[in-house]
Amino acid sequence: MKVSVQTADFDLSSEVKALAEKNTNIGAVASFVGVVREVAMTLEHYPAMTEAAIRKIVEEAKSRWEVMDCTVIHRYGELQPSDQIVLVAVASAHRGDAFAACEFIMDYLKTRAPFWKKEHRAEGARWVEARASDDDAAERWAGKVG
Amino acid sequence: MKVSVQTADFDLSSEVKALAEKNTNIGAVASFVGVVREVAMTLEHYPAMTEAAIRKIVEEAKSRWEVMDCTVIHRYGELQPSDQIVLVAVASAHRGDAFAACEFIMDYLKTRAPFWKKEHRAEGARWVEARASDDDAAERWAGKVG
Amino acid sequence: MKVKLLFFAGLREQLGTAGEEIELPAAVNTVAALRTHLLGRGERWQSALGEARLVRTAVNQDMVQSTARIKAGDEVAFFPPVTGG
Amino acid sequence: MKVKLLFFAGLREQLGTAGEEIELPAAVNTVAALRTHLLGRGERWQSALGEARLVRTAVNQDMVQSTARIKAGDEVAFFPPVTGG
Repeated sequence: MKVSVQTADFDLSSEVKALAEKNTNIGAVASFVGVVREVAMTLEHYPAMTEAAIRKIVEEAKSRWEVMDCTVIHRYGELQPSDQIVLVAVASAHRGDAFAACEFIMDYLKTRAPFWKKEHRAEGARWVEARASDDDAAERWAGKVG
Repeated sequence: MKVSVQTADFDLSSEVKALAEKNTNIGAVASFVGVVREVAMTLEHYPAMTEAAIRKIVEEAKSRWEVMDCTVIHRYGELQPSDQIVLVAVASAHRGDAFAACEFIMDYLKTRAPFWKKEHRAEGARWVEARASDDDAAERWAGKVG
Repeated sequence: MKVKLLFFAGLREQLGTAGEEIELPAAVNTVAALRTHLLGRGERWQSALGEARLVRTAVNQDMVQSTARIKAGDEVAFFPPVTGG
Repeated sequence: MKVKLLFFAGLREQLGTAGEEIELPAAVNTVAALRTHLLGRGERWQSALGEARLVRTAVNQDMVQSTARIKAGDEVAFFPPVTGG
């Protein structure tokens, strides 16, 4: 498992290749990249907690699905429109497990990992508000067994 | 929409970047890469039909979910262990739509796109048999509205 | 009527041909009837296309059920269940 | 007892501080009690941490409910609902 919280950009291909090359049983890599939309932003986080919180989410995913390996990279600091923010890549023998675990990790990152976005709009900076739909997305996993 | 059936390898990063840069409303790109496991293989396809069949699957996904753009690349010919076989990348404003459409396209590719794998094992070459689980995966979408 | 036949993957290898032009009696106007017609060619065809075999069909590059009609000039492809992705 | 307080994002800005060491009465031994205790500091604290505000808490870098206990030496962080990903 690789978890990194960093200011630097990442390269999706290299990360996915690194996963796929580790184990010849890996046949499926599902990945997700979150991208900054129209507005530049600053991402703040809680350094002492962030990586541990992400590792906990990944462990939970591994207990639910057949996950052979997993990479999560989350950036913080100043980001511009169309910059990459987050990468979750999950390798598995089976695509169903790879997809489910990847989406699960993203949903939990959105509600459990200590990041906050501040958008820099023309009319001034403002903190992005959490969306109820993100809580809903995370909660729908609660009753499910993988 | 980009659909390509080709012998050449592809670069996941470039394909996902090309999608994300097209539209500043894109915030989410879900992607899937299928990888050759332990055994080298030859992938045969039905040239006159393949691209049209894939486009039909993508159109079906677009009618079900909010898909802003989509790239599907499927290789054919000789492939070695850990080579990339297939890429499906779906860009959307919302991650839920991106994940669902990406998984839907993969499930339908497995049952509707005219490709056949022949594995080159030590004991001889043999055609891979279709798996009932792939039919099941495609069929579970039948009753669902996105 | 004339139709074009295509065979892929294991079927192509088993039949020893990738396809042919074939002249069909007018009565052979569905995919199922064509498949039965081909079984009359002997053992090799029976073992490749017999009822026990899972065979998929496309007419003019569109996957169809065995009840689908065929008409003059059609391209009819027989192949095993697909295994791409 | 002494605990370490941390504030993040909008809360940090509103309170004008990223954190502090604080000496608490022994009775203030849950997250909820600590939050109430801080409200006593005046208007700025009430508007940032009052009941109307959605506030999340972590004790020793673990997200917890407001009923969670706190003890001497703990690191208690208050922050708005997270918006990463």
